[in-house]
Amino acid sequence: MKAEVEAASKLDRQLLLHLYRTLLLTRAVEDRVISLYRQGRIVGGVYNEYGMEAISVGVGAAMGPEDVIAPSHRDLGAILQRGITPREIMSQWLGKLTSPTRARDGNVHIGKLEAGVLAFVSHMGASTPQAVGAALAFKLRGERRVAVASFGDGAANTGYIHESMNLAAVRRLPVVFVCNNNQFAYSTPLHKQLAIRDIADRSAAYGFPGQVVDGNDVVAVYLAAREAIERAREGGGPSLIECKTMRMHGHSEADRAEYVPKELLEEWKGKDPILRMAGRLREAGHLDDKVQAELDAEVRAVVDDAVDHAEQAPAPQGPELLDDVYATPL
Amino acid sequence: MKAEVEAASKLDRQLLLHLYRTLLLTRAVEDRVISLYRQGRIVGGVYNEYGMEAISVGVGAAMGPEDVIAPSHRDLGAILQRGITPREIMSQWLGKLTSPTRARDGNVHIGKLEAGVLAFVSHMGASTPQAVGAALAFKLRGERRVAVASFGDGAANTGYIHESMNLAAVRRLPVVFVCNNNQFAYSTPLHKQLAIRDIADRSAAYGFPGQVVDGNDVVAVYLAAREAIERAREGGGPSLIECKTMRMHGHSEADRAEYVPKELLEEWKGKDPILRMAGRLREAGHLDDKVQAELDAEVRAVVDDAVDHAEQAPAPQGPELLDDVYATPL
Amino acid sequence: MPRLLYLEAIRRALREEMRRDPSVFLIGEDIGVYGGAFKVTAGLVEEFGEERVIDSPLSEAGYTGACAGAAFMGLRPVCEFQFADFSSVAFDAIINIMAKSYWRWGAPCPVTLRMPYGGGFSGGPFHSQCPETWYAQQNGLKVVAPATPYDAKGLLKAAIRDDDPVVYFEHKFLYRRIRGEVPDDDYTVPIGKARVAREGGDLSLITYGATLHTCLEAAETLAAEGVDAEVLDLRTLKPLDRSAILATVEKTGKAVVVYEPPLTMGPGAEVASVIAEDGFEYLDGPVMRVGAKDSPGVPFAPPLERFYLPGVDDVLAACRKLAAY
Amino acid sequence: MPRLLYLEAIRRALREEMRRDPSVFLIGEDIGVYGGAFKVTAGLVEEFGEERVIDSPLSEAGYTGACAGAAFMGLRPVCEFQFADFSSVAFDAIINIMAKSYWRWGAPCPVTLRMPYGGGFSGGPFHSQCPETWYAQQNGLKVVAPATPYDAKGLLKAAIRDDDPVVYFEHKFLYRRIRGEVPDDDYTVPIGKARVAREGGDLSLITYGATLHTCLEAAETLAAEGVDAEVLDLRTLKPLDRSAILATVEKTGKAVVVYEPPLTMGPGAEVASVIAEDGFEYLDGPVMRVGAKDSPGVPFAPPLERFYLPGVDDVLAACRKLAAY
Ligand SMILES: Cc1ncc(C[n+]2csc(CCOP(=O)(O)OP(=O)(O)O)c2C)c(N)n1
Ligand SMILES: Cc1ncc(C[n+]2csc(CCOP(=O)(O)OP(=O)(O)O)c2C)c(N)n1
Ligand SMILES: [Mg+2]
Ligand SMILES: [Mg+2]
Repeated sequence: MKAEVEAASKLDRQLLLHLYRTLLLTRAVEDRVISLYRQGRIVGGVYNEYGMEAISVGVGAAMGPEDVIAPSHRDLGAILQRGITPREIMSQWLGKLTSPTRARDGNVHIGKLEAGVLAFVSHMGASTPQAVGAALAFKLRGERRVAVASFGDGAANTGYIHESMNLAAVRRLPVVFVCNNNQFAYSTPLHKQLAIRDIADRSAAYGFPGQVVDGNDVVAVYLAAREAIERAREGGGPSLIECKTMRMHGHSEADRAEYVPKELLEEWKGKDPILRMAGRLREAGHLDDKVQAELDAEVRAVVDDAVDHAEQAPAPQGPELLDDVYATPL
Repeated sequence: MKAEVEAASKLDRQLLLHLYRTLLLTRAVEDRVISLYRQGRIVGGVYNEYGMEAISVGVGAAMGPEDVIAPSHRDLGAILQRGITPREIMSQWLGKLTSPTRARDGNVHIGKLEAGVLAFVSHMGASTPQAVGAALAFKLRGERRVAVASFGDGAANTGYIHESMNLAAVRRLPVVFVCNNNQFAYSTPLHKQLAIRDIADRSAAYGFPGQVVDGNDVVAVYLAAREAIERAREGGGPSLIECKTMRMHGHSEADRAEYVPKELLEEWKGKDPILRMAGRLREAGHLDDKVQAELDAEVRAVVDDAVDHAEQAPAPQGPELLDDVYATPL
Repeated sequence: MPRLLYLEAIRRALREEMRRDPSVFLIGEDIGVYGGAFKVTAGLVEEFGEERVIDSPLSEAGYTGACAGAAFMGLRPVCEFQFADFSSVAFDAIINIMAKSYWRWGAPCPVTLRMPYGGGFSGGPFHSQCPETWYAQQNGLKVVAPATPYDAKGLLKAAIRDDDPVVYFEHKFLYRRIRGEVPDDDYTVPIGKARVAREGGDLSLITYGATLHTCLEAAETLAAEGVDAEVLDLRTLKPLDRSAILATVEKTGKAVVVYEPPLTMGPGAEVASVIAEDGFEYLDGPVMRVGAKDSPGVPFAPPLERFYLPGVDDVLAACRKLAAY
Repeated sequence: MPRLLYLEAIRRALREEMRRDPSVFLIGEDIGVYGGAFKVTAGLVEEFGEERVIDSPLSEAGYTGACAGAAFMGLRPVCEFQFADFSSVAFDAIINIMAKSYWRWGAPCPVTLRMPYGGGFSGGPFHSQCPETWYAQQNGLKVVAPATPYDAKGLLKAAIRDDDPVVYFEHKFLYRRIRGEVPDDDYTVPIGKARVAREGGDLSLITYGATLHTCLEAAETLAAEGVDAEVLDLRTLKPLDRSAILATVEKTGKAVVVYEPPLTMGPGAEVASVIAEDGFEYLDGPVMRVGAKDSPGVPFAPPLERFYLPGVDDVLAACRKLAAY
């Protein structure tokens, strides 16, 4: 805790409270989606980043306004900071026309060009070359923008990731690779997925820096991401950050995850990123019961509004399906 | 030269002469194919391993009779040692029915199950998972056999290689990855292909050993391959050998390779693997003018016979194309 | 005879073939302890162990390519894609390594590629696709798509025993929705043979997979309207059973081809072409097709997906038009 | 007006578009100093520099996916495959990332995918394929296949300016074999519009790409035999110009669809199906198809490849049969 407090103290109160508030909002959206799911009001399956929120919150906070992210399916915390609203997110879960994908796609497949969020493609690894391509565009045009590619420990083993990292390295592109290592890929534990300890070490295979970060420490993630993003922005090329964490829910909410050892969950429960950040803020005098209550109320109001909005939003009829198929109609 | 002579002295005369003879035969086949090509008698394009023969000869010699190789397009020296005859090889170049692919495929796309040679697929990287799968079969059946996967410095950057190496590592399969780094992938020099010095270092990304070998030293290649193959055979899992060499001809014989710096070629001409091996054998007293002349004559006779055979072999008519489309006909 | 779910029939086939032949093994993601995303392989790792029920790393191109190598060494891999959609990253391995090997260099490649496919459950654009066309266009492959539990078991056993790469399309929507009689014995359904699922004389509905059930339902409604539809279940998409297709058209003179992929360039285009060329003289009307809407993806929200998928009403509309021709 | 090789027309289009629009860049293997395996891009890196003519590492899936990302940021990548065959490893990036993006989340993906394709030069199974079917079945893509130097330039310029992903099939056999008039000016050929390449009243040959020339040659022979064939050059395979197809069949009553991929499930199956459904009443005979032989691969040796490819004789045989119908 000592080192954490010290690292945190380098950041100003406003930023720390922003991180904390975003953690709370992310968790609140997740909690609400899960309860709606249990009520049968969600369309399709539910995926979340329960217990892993520090990663996407920390990374999202470190990004500049013009930067771009190709998120994984567990990156709500980043998406929320890029101007995609809780209303849009809830509309997406409910399959409404007001969602960024206009009900054509669902759940975590959110993208919006103006927000710098490239819509997630289910195929593991397939989002990463898109971030590399965005970085290529930034470099070609001489823009000081950075692309972030986020993916899991399972996705790390796809050919896409290898080709993307190598291409980024050869052309020294401004891209930051963030691997959220949550110890499972669906039911598959790490040791069946790869035979090394740290995925961060793979950066050496391409010739750029890699580092391991405590993925449940939002400040540590933020600081590592900020450094990597700034390096990239200054022409220092790509880097890889591996955030160690644990997937606390099933792969989806339909998955009871009986394959996960109980003790492992117990152990990681104690590392919950939100409780940790709260403790730290209290220690530093930035948080007390009153502020906490205000934040809770604020976050609840935002989520309530988002759900109301989404529930009242129009659902598709059917024939809209064939509108806007081509960007250049014939 | 000292270290080389010492390494060589660990091998017996018969093995050394086998390596040398195979180098000569490989070069002789290449030379003949090139001259036939210039005469317009070859069907399609011509690819060879001119100046790189030590790699495939060394690797092929280290393999056991039951082992399997998924060769690259520059692995004639290995193929020749696996019971695919010069006659078959020449038939392949001339598009005759006596070729292993019965004129359906050509040039370096040679494969034969009984010989443990998996036919090369043009798509760079695509041969490698096949070797991994063969190794998987060996392990599943408890056989003491090893699979060798061979590929170039360009192919190393395909997703197939990443996925193959990782899968082999996770399941500790008996497979040896051999990368022939000849400094070019078609016209693309190494620094546009990857941003690290040694491809061998990539083995650390998967958790198995990797080493760099002088790819123009047939004894060094042989010893490294033998060690890696025996380790795999004993259950020690995969490893990677990077053989540093230089492509001395164009990508194909139609490529004048003007993009290759003249000095680079000059430098590597002095490292010709055949001349080097000859010098070493002479130094050790295994080779003199008489033996050299005998070997030359022997090799020439084999190649003459192969070309005669191939020229007289039947060409396809056309309709055979549709024979044997399915292994289980309907 | 036990009445099994479509999904159970698939599991039976796997278990029986693995017991029969030690060279059969399974590879895919989460197929071991977890039993697969749809629980098709539940219980198999317990019986056959981790060497024969392999949880692969997330690497479809790699493990599909590895299946080819294992098959060349004489094994019979059953390669599972968690969703057929994800086989797009293994497309090269299937069409270039597997499909061409026997023809090209005489190496049989007895791999069964299990493809859970199809829509109807709000899976969205990347979990609902019908990639039959990707594979049915590639010679050297065999492509099957059972519509009933009986065929699901019999075709899977035939696929595993076949010495060629067989792409086996199992429809996710049918997994737990269709129950049928499945003998306990060791039977196979021949690859390449269609089946008349309903006899009729007025027009022919030619289909496969989940839309077989759509067609059978439509046929009942048509019967009430006095139109007697024959329903042909293709069962195999490659090679097509041309003689069965031509026979039903000869009988009825009218054909509607029904399939779940988007209409344009769907697998039924080949069926319609065969009829238009070799069955032309039998025809009493246009060869009609009913497929999904021509959208770039299968949509997520239920109203969109209902609009997208070919339904009983779409089949009825085509049949009524054709019957009145 | 200069008479250019097909290949030169492509290069002109690239150069003109790169001069016109700084957001156009090229990426592929060996396209810079080397000028590409076929020298199509020769001279371009000298003019536009290494940031706009990018020699990629050997990673088709990666750089194709990267093209999508660059396109989302507003660039117009022209993505070269050294041979169309190799796009099989980028299949996922094309059909799942690119084809669905605008429809799915409103992000235009203006990528041009250059596909040197086709056989006829002993390239063997992995350097001669015609993968039109892989892409023409995917909605959201546009697919073009010019047969003349004029169209090669005009369609490439149209493709680069189009805000959708366009798969551009350039036939390798035509590169240096076909010369034709190509205006120096800035013109485009509209995507989605077929062209009557030869007027005729007795039957319609419907084709595209290299087989246009086969059909034109066959039409001359037929003319001498008193059969007046119309030849329709589709130019675009997705979306098909249905009205042009139906118009020529309405005119002649007889159709032969000719294409270079294997017959079964080839792109002409869709053409034949359109005719069999919407042109049925015009038909005076079966809708015939001529394609390559149904072999798993394009064979290497010349006698096999001659047997494999659809030739003038094959087209003539079909036409004579149909004309006599
Ligand atoms: C190419 C591909 N194969 C399979 C899947 C099915 N699938 C979805 S998520 C997942 C596991 C992903 O694991 P990881 O990358 O570690 O991410 P996590 O879910 O743990 O965040 C799998 C196998 C997929 N989406 N894409
Ligand atoms: C997937 C794929 N893309 C492109 C090519 C075309 N191509 C053939 S060989 C080659 C270069 C291969 O370089 P490397 O792997 O270093 O092998 P080398 O030829 O140097 O031995 C290329 C680009 C191919 N065969 N496969
Ligand atoms: Mg994970
Ligand atoms: Mg090389």
